[in-house]
This record gives sequence, structure tokens and C-alpha cells, in this order.
Amino acid sequence: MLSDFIPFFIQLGIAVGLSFTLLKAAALIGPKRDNVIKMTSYESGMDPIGSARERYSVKFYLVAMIFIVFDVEIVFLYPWAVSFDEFIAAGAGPGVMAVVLFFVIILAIGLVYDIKKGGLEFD
Amino acid sequence: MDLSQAYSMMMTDLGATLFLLIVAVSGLVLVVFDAFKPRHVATPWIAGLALSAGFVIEMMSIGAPEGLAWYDMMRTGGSAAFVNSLVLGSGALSIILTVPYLKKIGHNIGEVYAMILFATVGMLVLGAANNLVTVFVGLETMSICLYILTGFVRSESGSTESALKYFLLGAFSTGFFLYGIALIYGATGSMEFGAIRIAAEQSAGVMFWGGVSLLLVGFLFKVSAAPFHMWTPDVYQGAPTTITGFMSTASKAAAFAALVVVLWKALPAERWADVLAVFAVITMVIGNVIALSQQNIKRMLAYSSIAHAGYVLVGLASGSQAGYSGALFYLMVYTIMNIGAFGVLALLEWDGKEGSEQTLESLAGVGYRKPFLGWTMAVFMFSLSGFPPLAGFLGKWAVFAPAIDADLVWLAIIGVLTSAVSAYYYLRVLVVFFMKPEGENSPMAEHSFDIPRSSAAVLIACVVLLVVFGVTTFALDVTSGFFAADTVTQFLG
Amino acid sequence: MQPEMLIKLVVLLPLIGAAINGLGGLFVPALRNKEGLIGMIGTIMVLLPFLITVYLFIGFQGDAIISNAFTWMAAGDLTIGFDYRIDELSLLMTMIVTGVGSLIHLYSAGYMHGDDGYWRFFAYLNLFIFAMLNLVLGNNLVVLFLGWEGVGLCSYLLIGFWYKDRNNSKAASKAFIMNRIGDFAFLLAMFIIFREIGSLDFDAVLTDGLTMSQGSITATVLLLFIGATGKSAQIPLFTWLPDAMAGPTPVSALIHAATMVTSGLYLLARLSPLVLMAPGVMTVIAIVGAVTALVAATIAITQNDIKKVLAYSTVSQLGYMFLATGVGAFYVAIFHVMTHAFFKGCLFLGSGSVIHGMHEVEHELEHDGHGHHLDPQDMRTMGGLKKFMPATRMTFLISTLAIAGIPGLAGFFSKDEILFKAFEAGTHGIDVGLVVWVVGLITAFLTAVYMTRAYVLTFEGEPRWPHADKITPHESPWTMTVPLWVLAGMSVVGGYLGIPAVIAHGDLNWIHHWLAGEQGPVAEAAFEGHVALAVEWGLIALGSLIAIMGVWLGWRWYSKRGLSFDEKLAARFGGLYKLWQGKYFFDEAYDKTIVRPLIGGSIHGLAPFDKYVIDGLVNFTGFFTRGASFTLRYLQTGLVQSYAVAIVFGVVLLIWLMLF
Amino acid sequence: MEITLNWYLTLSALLFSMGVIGFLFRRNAIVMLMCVELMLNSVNLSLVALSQSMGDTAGQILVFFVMSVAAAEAAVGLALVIAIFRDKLTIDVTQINLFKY
Repeated sequence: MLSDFIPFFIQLGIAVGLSFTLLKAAALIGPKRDNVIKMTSYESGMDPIGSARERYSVKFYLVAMIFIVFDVEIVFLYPWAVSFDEFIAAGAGPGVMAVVLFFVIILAIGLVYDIKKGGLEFD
Repeated sequence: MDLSQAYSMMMTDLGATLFLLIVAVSGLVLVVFDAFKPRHVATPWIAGLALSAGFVIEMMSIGAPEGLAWYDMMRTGGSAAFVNSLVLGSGALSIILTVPYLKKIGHNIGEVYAMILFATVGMLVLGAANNLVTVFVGLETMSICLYILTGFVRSESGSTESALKYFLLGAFSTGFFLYGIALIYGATGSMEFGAIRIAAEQSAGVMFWGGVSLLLVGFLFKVSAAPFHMWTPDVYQGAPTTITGFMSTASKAAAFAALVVVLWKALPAERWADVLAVFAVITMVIGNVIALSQQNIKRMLAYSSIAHAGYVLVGLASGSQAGYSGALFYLMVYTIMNIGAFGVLALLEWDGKEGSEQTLESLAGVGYRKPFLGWTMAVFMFSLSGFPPLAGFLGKWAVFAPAIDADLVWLAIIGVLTSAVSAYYYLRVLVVFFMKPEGENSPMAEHSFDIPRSSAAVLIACVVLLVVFGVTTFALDVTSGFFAADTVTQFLG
Repeated sequence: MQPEMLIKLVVLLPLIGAAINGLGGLFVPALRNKEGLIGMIGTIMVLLPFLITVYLFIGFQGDAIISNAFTWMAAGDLTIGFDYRIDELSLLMTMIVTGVGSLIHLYSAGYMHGDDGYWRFFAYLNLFIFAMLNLVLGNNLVVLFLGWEGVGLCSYLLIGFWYKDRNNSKAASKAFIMNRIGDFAFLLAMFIIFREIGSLDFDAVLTDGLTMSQGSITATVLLLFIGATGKSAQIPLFTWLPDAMAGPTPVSALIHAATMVTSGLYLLARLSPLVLMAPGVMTVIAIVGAVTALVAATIAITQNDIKKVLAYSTVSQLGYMFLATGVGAFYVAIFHVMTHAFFKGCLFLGSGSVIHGMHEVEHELEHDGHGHHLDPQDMRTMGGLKKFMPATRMTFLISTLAIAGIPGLAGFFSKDEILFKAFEAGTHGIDVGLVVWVVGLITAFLTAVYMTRAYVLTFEGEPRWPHADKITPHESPWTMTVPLWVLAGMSVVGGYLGIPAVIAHGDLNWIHHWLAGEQGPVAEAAFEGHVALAVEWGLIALGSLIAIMGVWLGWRWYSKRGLSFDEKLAARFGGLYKLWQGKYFFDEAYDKTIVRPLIGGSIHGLAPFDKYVIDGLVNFTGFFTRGASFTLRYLQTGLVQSYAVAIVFGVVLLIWLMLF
Repeated sequence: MEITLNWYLTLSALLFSMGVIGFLFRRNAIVMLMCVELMLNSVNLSLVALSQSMGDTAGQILVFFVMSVAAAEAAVGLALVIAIFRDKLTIDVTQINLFKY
């Protein structure tokens, strides 16, 4: 039972290990020139001065919402990606690909609309 | 399955749901088109043509036998075609009325048309669903678009407020609805209507019937049956008037159609009839009684639409073929009447303190100043209150008579009594229109306005249809063919 | 052409007329002031059906002809066709409706001259005729009901025709609501019949219907009668009819005297075999009719508005007809409907002619700056009009004598027959018969008195309006006097259709044979044995005597003393006279017991309109609903979460109902 | 101890009830929105558990749809809340009652 998950744990180990190693390596190898700005905590690009409950520009929410919507649509692509091999094996690769492309085009239309309406513009 | 077979099936299914494809693709096209050419004059044309094309296609397939498409997820032909053409027709008429209305209120936003198209897509999926998954997807597509349509006049606090209320309560009821689906799925192991019924007929326990109850919550909310109706008055009052007309007709028709099919195909014939009868009574009483004391005409029509949902529920509660077909017929009649009534109101809306509130008082003397609006409104009001020979009467007959046949005489009597009450408030509109002198500072005096030809044509069409469907019964005959007993067995077998 | 085709034409022509005038006026403003054209179309579209009906009448073979216009609904086990039925009863009624109707259309062409809504008026009037023809020609209760609702609607529109005057729309609302109460009873009766026998065709109702249980029959007939009291203005639903005089006078003549108000009687006559099966209800009908006749007649004595006198007279005469129905003499009721249509139509049109003349006087008074306000309908400011309006006066006199029951004129025959039938029933074991007979005699006397009073105050004596030496009214134009003469002529000869049985053993009583003969559609109560010939002659003599006495006394009193005799009457009868003058305080009683509590109970935010709707809400349900409405609406708090609570409540209720 | 289907269903029912109660009693529109999301996701839990126990994929497919619908709802909801906030400077639902009675 548990042995089924060995590949998963190996991948997890690699992912954690790699990111840890890379960060550590950068810290060790890279040059250090500290200044005030660099030393302050990073808050999503906001100046960490004043109340944390300060009002954000509505653009943040807008981008967040757009992100959520597009992010969640990925859920439909996972099952397709997982079983695409079998479709190819059955000879239905192009057809299924076309269907998925249609789906992606719909998402792309949404994206085009967003860009055109300035939903992604930051100022 | 053989691959070529799968392809050919897909092409058949695409053909069978061509109307849906047209509307959906037009919606997508409109989104892009509007992004590049905002407020272009062609936008409503594209939307209207797409809906009309779909309408024509579906009108032609009324009378075709019931069929299934997309791996039994959707139904085609039969009652689905009828409901689809109802929804598409309502959408097309609403778009015609919306164009001048948006110009008048100064919110000529192109997305509105795309949203109407997407909402229509949702309704079409809902009305033609054969599976609880499709029901859910359709319902939600429709609802989300309607939330947006309700609130698109962002500058007006009424519009946003009603949208927020609609949204919160709609989402809330969706939760129950979904939970109901989950329970039914757990109890029967399927989400396809026919399979649910087969499983439920063998064993149906607390889990199943609890699931059905929660499922009904979702439907009753969407059709605004009491006590799930509370959102209706606020939303109808706050939404832009022509959108209210669209929302109150097409979405209700689609939700009711789905409910009818669920009752007819997915549930064993027990238990639910009396439950629906109880809710029908509550709905008719609440709707008609509270409508009496309303001063705002849109709000009054909202309560009236609640009451009409009650009448349709009477037909459903009878649980018979005649009841279902009567309900569909009633929905059609109701759609025509309400599109017309809201169409008249949309023309009578003007800015300013008194105007946008649309109190009855502010409309005094309309029938005198604008006889056309007065007379068409008279037809709609008389039909809504069920005066023969207009279609409203025949519709009421079509839903009450099956109830009597199903030994629900008390229900029919309550229906007739409450609709007698309704005559007061419908008539009140006409009294104000025709028999009250214009007020001192009536907005009409300041705002001379013309009736756009397109709107006039829609109103005339509604009047003609009401008369035609009132004195002829061919539409009733058409609907009564949908729920014949043999079609059920055909599906189950 | 075939009768089946012709009868459709009869019904359709008025509708076409209404469509031409209505749509034409609505969409082509230039047509609105083409009075001649509008009046001609309106009149011809009623005259033609009359001629067709006469043709059908002459060729009628004795078997009912049923003409199917189209099948309206055929769903489930119910088929309802738009069937029209030609038989003795419907032919007679159709002739009355179209005949009197076309005369009144002609009259209106003159009367409404110069009114802004001329086209609207004719459209409504034609529409009314269309609805009325559906009522009398329909072959099933549904078509009849459609007509029934239709005439109610047209009457509503026409009473409120001059809608800018608040009182008129108030009267219209009152009429409408009172009628709705009656209609509701009618609808319930239809439900019962349909439930019991599964059909609403007259043929089925009068065969299968008779086999219903006694309880169902009694309930049905009672409900039908309640429906009839609403439409035909009987106690307790009669107060709308006098108020309905707010409409133009031709409307009063056509709808509120000759046709619509008699439809309740038509309904009972049409279903007479069924009614006969419910003797208990018939007793109620007889008593209600008699009491209404007496009550309305006493009120009529005290009224000063000429149209109000005629309105109460109409209520009283309708009471007579119900009295006849109650003792099983349906054909006599229809006979009286017919003669009443002649003389009361004539009287109303005559009063319209008088009002027309007095209007002129009013205008001239204002024009000359005398500043007097004159009510053109008030008899106290009339008098001596016979010099100025000879034709109006002659016709008014003839029809007054006819309604009073002077032997030889139409009213005599029908009224005498009613009284005789009541007496006959009374002496054959139906005790109520004698009571209503006595009441009928008293009413006959009162009728003669108040009608003579109206005539004398209007036409005899000296003019009483201000500056009568300078300003005088003129006779009305020919379009108005011709109908008057025709109707007056009919008031003279119309009665000979029903010559009493004492002459030639009833062989000459045409109307009896026509309606209630071997194959006739109208049933009648049958009694063992006959009233002795001598007694019958005696009754006729008594009736004549009472009529002559009434006219003579009325003439003596009012021509000598004029208005001052009213004061003497008031002094003589004291409280009783006040009761009459106050119309038995029906309105006030309704107001106190029903209307006031309504207003008291729902004081919140009542718009002015509600006050006058409430004024008409004469049932407790109305109070309850309205109160409930004002309470329930506060559940709608405007807060999302209270709505959500309602949803959760609904969920709990739904699950509970579903599972337990 | 084995975790049976009923555990999932009970947890799901509990979460659903929490969502309902939260919706009824919290006055912040965004929190109410979150409560609705909680309701939807608790149903997702049920669906996945049922689907798993029956070996039927239909439940999981519905979950996909529910997730995307929930995302769309969240987007629309937040947009509406922002619009309301701009107008009234509050998202307290007890302050949002222009329409009533």
C-alpha cells in the first residue's frame, strides 16, 4: 500500500531538496550588498509602512479574481492530460486535441477581453 | 466504441444542439467584438439574430420525437424543443426591448447582450438537461449571468444592491441544491434521470428523499416559490426593467421545465405531489396577498410573478401528464404576458425621483396620454388576472383542471380564490392608467417621449399572441403530446 | 344562407363594428371626429344582426339549431366549443338585444354629439352588444360566462366613460366589484356542475344535470341565483345599479335597463328545469324578488334625480321578474323582460332627451352670466316641459302608463301575468305565493304612483328653472325622437304577445306557446287544476283597478301640489320616509360594517385609490386579505439574512413534509 | 481505525452546517461569500467520497464543475461587493436594505 507512494515521496524529496539547495547555494555563492530597502520585509510590492489594513487598489482584486477563474479552469485540463496517452493509443488524439483546443480558445477569448478592457493594466 | 462511430455521433449531436452552438459561439464572438468595437451598433443585432436563428431552428423541431444527445446528457425534440424556443423567443424579444431602454437609461453597454446570450445558453442547457450534472451547470451558468445583468447599472445603488442580494441568496440556495444532488447521487449511484428513477423505485430511503427535498429547494428558489421567494421583489424592483422581464420569464420557464422533467423522469410517483401542493398554496397566497399592498408597480409585478409560480406548481402537484403539459403551456402564456407588461413599464421609466421609483401614482393618466401603452397594458393585466378570452384564462384552466382530476379540488379552489384576489391589483393598474387624472407634477408632462417602433412591434406581437392562444388551443394540444406515458417507458427501456 | 352561418354573422358584426371604431379611433386620430361615420357604422353593425335575427325567427322550424364557430378547447375529457344555439329563447332575447340595441345606437348618435370620446363610446357599445350576444346565444355555460364577464367589463368601461370625474370611476369600481362577487358564485356553480356531470353544454346540463344529488342541485341553483343577484341588481347586491347612472344615459337604457341586467333572469330561464328541482331555492328567489321590488319602489318615490327614479324602478321591476321566476313562471319573467325593455328603454331615452334639453338650459344660464348652477337631472328644476318637448313628453307618457300597468298597454299584460302566476302558486300549495302576490300588488300601486310623480314633475305644471321666461329647452333631433317613438309604439302593442289565459283558453298567449310550449326551452311549474275563470277575471280587474288608482292618485297629488306633496308625504310617514329617502341605508350599512373596519384595520400608507376600492369591498374576505397583505409585507425586511432564514425555514418545512 | 464513508459524509454535513450558520449570522458580505464557498466545498467532499466508494466517476466530474462554478461565483461576488462598497462604503449586509416591504 504505502509502497505505491514511494515515487511520490521521492519526487517530494527532490522538489524540497532542490529548492532548498538552490536557495542556499544562491545565498552562499552570490554577492551580498545590503541596503535598507533590501533589508525590509517584502509585502507583495507594498511599502510595509503604516497600517496593514490599508486599502489596496481595486486592481489587486481584479487580478486576483482573474487569476482564480483561469486557475480553476486548469482542473478540466488535468484529466485530459492524464488520459491523453490512452486517447492517442485509441487513435483519437487529434479529435480530443481539437476539443481541448476549443476549450482553451474560449479561455483565450476571455483573456483577450481582459487585456482589451484593461483588466491587467497596472498603473 | 469504434472511433468513426464516435465522430459521427458527435456530428449528430452537434446538429441536434445546433441552436445551443449558435447562441454560445455568438456570445463568444460578441465578447471579442465588443472588446474591440465598444458600443457598436451591430452588437444587439448579432445577439438578436443569434437568438432568432436558434428560435427558428427549435420552432421547427417542435413535434420531433424526444431524443437524447451528448451521451444522454441532454434531451432534444419534444418538450425540450418547446422550452428552448420559449427561452430563445423570450430572449429575442427582450433584446429588442432592451436596445432603446439601455439608450434611455444611458448605459449602452455591449456586454449586456453577450451576457443575455450566455444566460440563454444556461437556460437552454437547464431546460434540456437529462442529467443532474447538466442541470447544475445550466442553472449556474444562467444564474451567474443573471447576477451580472441585474447589477450592471453600477451607478445606481438599487441595481447593485439587488444584484448582491440575488447573488448571496442564489449562491446560498445553490449550496442546498448541490447537497441535494450529492445525496441523490449517494442514494442511487447515478445522476442520470432515468437511472435515478430505476434505482429509487427499488429502494428509496431517507437519503434519497432528503436529497430530493434539497434539490427542490434549488428549483423552488429559482422559480421564486414561497418561502424561497424573498429575493424576488427586491431583485425585480432593482434590476433594469427589460432585464427583469427577461429574468422573470425565461429563467423561470427554464427552471420550471427542468423541474417538470425531474419530476416526470427522475422521481418515483410518490410523496412529492402533496409537498408541492403545500408550497403551491403558500406561494399563491403570499404572492397574491402581498401584491395587494404594493405601491411600486415593478414590485407588484414581482409578487404577481410569485403568484404565477404558485399556479404552475398547482399543475405540477397534480403529477399527471395533463398537469405537466398545462404547466408548460402556462409558462408560455406567462412569458408572453410578462415580457409585454415589463416592456410597457420599460417605456414608462424616466429619470428623476418619482420616475425610477415607478409608483403607481406616478403613472396616472398614462392611458389617456399614450393610449397605445394603456391598451396594451390593459390586455396584459386582464390576461394576467385570467380574464377570458385572453390566454391567461386558458392557462389557468390548463393548470387547475388537472389538479381537479387528481383529486386536489381544494388546491384548485384556493387557486381560483387567490386569483380572484389578484383581479384587484391588476385592475388597480388600469384604474390608475385610465381613470385618474395626471398628477400636478407628473413626469409625463415634462418628459414627452416616443414609443420606439421596435418596442411597439414587440408589444403588439405579445397582444396578438395572447389573443390567439386565448381563443385557440393548438398550443395546448402541442404541449399535451410531450408527456405521453409511452415516452417514459421508451426512456426507461 | 344557412342559419348556422347567419348566426355567426349576427355575433360577429358587432365585434367588427367595435374593431373598426375602436382601432380606427385609436390609431387614426383623424377619424375620431367623423361622428356621422362612426355613428352609422355602430348602428348598422347592430341593425344588420337584428334583421338577420328576424329572418331566422321567421324561418324557425322548432328544433334548436347549434352552430359551432370553432372548438375552443379540447383537452382532457372536456370539450368546449364556441357553439351558438338558436332556439325560441335565444331568438327572442337576441331580437330584444339587437332591436332595442340598434334603436339606442341610433339615439346615441344624437345624444353623444360633440363628446371627445365619441368613437370610444361606439366601440364600447358595439363591444357590449357582442358580449351580450355571446351571453344569450352561447350553447354552453362557458360561452355564457364569457359573455357574462364581457358585458360586466363593458358596463364597467361605460359607467366610467366620463372617467375624469372621480365619482364616475368610483361608481364603475363599485359596479365591477359587486358583479365580481356574483361572478364568483357563478363560477363555483360551474365547477360543481362540471365536477358532477363532466360537461357544461346546456343539453347535458339539462339532462344529466337533473340526475345530480339533491344537495348538488340546491347548491348549484343557489350559487347561480347569487350570480344572478349580482348582475341583475337584487338585494343584497343592488346598490351598484343606481350609482351606475353616472354613465351616459343611452348606456343606462341599454345596459342597465333593457339588456345586461336581465341576463340573470335569462340564466335562470335557460336552466329552468334545473331550477325547478330546487324548490327551497325558488322560495328564496321569490322572496328576494318581492322584497327587492317593494324596497326599490319605496325608494323610487323619494328620489328627485330623474335617472335615479328610473334606476330604482328598474331594480323594482327586476324584482318582479325574479318573483315570477321564484313561483316557477319563467316564461312570464322573460315576457316581462321584453316589455320592460320597451317601456323602460323608452323612459330612459326620454329622460336622456330631457337631460339633453336641460343641459342646453344650463349652458345658456351660464353663458348669460346668471351664475345659477343647475343640475340637469334634478326634477325639482324641471316642470312644464311638455310645451317645449312634445315628442319626448308623449312617448314618456305612453311608457309611464305602460309601466304603471294601465290595461291595454304592454306592462299590464306582463305584470298581470306575474301576479296571476304568484296567486296561482299561492293557491296550489306554495304558501309563499300569496305573500309575494300581496307584495306585488302593493308594489304595482307604488309603481304607478312614483312613475306618475316623475312624469308630472317633469312635464306638467310650470317651469321651475331660473329665468324660465327667457331660456327654454328645445326638442331633441330626429335621431333621438325616432327611437323614442318606436319604443313607445312597442310599449303599446308589445303586450299582445301574451294575452291572458282567460281569453280563448290561453290559445292566444303566443309567448307561452313559443317559450314554454311542447318543445319550448323554458320549463314551468305545473299545478293540478286551474284557477276558476271568474277568479281570474277578478284578479285582472283588481290589477287594473290598482294601476288606474295609482296613476289617478299620483296625478291628483302631484299636479295640484307639485313638490310640496313630497313634504306632506314626509310628514305623514315620518321615519319611514326617511328610511326610503336614505335608500334603507344599505350603503351606510355596508360602509359601517365592512368598509370602515377595513380602513381602520389597515391605516398604513393607503393610497387614495384604496379608499375607493375598499368602499366597494363588501366582504369580509376583502378585509382579511387586505389586513394580511399589510401585515405580511413587513416580513420582507430588506435584509438578506432574514431572507436566508426564510429559505432555511422552507428547507426544514420541505424536508419535514417529504420525509414524514 | 478505518475511515469509512460515513466519516466523510458526517464531516461534510458538519462543514455544510457551519457554512449555513455562518451565512445566517455573519454580517460581512465577504464572509458570507466564504461561507457559501464552504458549503459548496463540503458538498464536494461528499461527492468525492461517494464517488470513491462507489467507484463511479460521475461524482468527481461534478466536482470539477462545482469548482469552476465556485470560482466564477467568487469572481462575480467580489465584483459586486466592490461595486457596493464604492457606493455605500460598507459591506455590512444589514446596511444594505434599500428595498423592503
